[in-house]
Amino acid sequence: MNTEDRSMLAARIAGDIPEGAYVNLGIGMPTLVANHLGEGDKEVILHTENGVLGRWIDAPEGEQDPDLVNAGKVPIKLLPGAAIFHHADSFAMMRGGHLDICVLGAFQVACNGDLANWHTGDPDAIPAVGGAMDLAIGAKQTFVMMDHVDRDGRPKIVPQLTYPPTGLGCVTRIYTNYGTFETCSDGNKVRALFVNPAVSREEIVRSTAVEVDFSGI
Amino acid sequence: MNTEDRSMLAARIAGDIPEGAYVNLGIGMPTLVANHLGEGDKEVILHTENGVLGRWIDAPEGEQDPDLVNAGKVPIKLLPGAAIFHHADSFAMMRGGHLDICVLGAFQVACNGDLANWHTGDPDAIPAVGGAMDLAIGAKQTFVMMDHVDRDGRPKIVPQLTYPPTGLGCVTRIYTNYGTFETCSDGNKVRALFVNPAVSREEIVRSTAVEVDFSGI
Amino acid sequence: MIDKQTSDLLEVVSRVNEGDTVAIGGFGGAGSPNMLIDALIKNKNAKNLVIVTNNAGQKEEGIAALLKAGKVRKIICSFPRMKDSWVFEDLYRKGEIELELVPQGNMAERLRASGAGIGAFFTPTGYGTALAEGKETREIDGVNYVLEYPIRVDVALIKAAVADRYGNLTYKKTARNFGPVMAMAAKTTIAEVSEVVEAGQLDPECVVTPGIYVNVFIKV
Amino acid sequence: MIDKQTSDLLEVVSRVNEGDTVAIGGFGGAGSPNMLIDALIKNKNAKNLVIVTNNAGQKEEGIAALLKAGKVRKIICSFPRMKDSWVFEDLYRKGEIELELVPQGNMAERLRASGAGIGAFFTPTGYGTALAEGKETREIDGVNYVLEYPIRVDVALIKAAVADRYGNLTYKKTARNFGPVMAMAAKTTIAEVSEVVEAGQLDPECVVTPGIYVNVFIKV
Repeated sequence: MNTEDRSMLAARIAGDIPEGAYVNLGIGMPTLVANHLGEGDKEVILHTENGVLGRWIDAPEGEQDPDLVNAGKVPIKLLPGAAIFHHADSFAMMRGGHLDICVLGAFQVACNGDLANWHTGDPDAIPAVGGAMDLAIGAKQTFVMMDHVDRDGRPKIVPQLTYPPTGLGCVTRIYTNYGTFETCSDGNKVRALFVNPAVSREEIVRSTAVEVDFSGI
Repeated sequence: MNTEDRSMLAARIAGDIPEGAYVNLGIGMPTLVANHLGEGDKEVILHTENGVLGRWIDAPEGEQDPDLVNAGKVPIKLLPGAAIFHHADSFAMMRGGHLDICVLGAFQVACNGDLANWHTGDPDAIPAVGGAMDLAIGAKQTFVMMDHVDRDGRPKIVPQLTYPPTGLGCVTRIYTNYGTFETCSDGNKVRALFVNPAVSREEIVRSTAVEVDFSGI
Repeated sequence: MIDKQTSDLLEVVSRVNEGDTVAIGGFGGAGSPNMLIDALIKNKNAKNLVIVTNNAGQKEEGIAALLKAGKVRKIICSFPRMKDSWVFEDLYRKGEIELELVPQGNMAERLRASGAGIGAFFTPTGYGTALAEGKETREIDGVNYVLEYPIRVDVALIKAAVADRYGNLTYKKTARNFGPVMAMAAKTTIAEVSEVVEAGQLDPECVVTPGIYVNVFIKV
Repeated sequence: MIDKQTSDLLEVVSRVNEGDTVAIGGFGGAGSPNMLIDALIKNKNAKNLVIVTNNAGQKEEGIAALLKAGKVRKIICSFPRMKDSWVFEDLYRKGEIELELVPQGNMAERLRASGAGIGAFFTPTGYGTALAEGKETREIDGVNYVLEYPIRVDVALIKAAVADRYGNLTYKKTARNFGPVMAMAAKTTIAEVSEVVEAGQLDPECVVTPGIYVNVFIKV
């Protein structure tokens, strides 16, 4: 995805987040969603696993404080109305299902909602999980934000994960540069909720390793 | 016990609490121990299950606040250096074994440290437990403060509880108007650490339902 | 703009439905949300309730009044027997109210577990006592534990000191007690507060209950 | 009079013994007690350690320096792979350090459990993944959980903002992170702080770590 496509995708996700929602934006591409929130009157409350709930922006030059960072270790500046807490309280909030939406990147998503985003399975890789597994299962809805296909053009929406799972049955929606799709706990398909007008349905079908149900749009 | 005996007993317990100890004083007679702490230079930190750690006194007339009470619901006035927390944090502190000493009343104590202080077993009684079971097992040392015998003159230090237990093997020391005794996890006796000079050893032996080992004093 | 403040007391308590489990803050009088309780008594749908609260009320006020109004089927609490708790005692002796007696710390931890997504936990409190009868036990590293489960709560009624429009709360001294864990445990949390301030007036480092745990609040 | 302040940095870290499990606060650089870590490196007895910490250090500073000094047998952490974490990566690839990888929330909760007297708990995090392999699982009310045990800690090294002589602590913003739960979990907690105030200067309502969890602190 180029920068413009990423920005459009982030805007599409932001548009689907209602006012008043409590949202965790995962490290990497999902952080772009923040740029499209907080515009106009819609207030969305962000959560970062390292202990803040509230609204914030990236800290401007000269206002950066190494003791006030988000989960990606980027300095932030809090807007009025935030709360700070320790790690056990922060993850209790996630694990307890209090967040409305979590937006995460993914290597693969199975059509039943299984998510792989923490480890490629490469035996030489240094393993690192961070909060990925807590985030995957912690929110009322988990949105995945990703390229529709991998670098080699292979589908990332699959019937069954081939990468090691991060969480089972946790993803509710998949946002890609090709469209927006709902997972389906009991079937072998995803349901399209939105199709990028620049992409043909044939292209989507070809690039998705499970059936795509377009009947809802 | 008359008022003077109670006061002497409270002073004896207070004398055995070292400076810097973290102490929970149970409702009822144990609260008298507070009157003998904080005299001189010895600082002892109190804990109350409803969420305060620090030093305090009973709130003087005119400074009583219904939102600042101890576990017995008595208004208190905090001295400098206190901390306030919620109930789950407060009981985590107890359960986690961070308190050095807890002083509790008792119906009965078995010589192995089993404690009965929450229910007489009377089927007509309205049951109520409060924090008794958490306190019993929560401190590094649990001291019992009680009359040596019950109203009918029967021993309260027994080989086995006949009242329903509050906690098993939790009492380390028993302070009575007759003396101070150590429980013994593997035997059928208690060890005397102190004998009230006004009470004969024969009287103690007669009033205790297990062997009393005086060899240590 | 998010604003969780309301002034409609009866609408607020109408969120309690028949058969709900309602957690009510307070340790004795400290932290008891008496205005919400009084309003709840006037709510006709609120009956057959299970209430979770540390004490069972005194005289005919607060929780005692709720019990007297015949709203409560069962009470989950640690210490129902207090001075002047005759309303509870009378109902209990007549067999008109069910009591689940829970050690106070297990009650707090079971509420936290409910809010924290913990499925069950092993606690040493109560092991070997009548209050652990029939429960699963396990020895871990030489200590005996009882397995306890979360207390699921439909609605929490709590009392706090200060709120901002996001629902961030602070409490007043020992009135804090069960408020924070009940707010975590409940699907819907309703707070009565003494003061409302502008967003930004509460120090983020001193917020005790973050707004995510509060659905609506009302100024007393 | 209680006074937990000291100025003897080397004496303080001498409380760490060979083979100890040492929890070290911080999320990346925020909240990392670098002065204590640097002193620990100079402590000859501190070897063969197990460290519990979120990240594995960057460049050759802080935890990375501790690893480089050969003090650490095993690391329990959630995210060892960061930018410039070459010291850890090199030791790991050479098989010279053992890694127990723990989901971040399970790490925090296992530390809390250690301090809170919880023997074990059922968590949904990690169920069905490689990090739950071989662990006991259970379905409770339709949700699948993994049984996780406390992380027992000998010494915690944490960084806080303000202390009073009783060891009550506040933290600075997101430097709070693991400090409070590590202080709970440890037998001995050592804090480095930026400021020391008279008893009574900290608002009791805003103390984050009560002094009971702090054995000694030192001003940076």
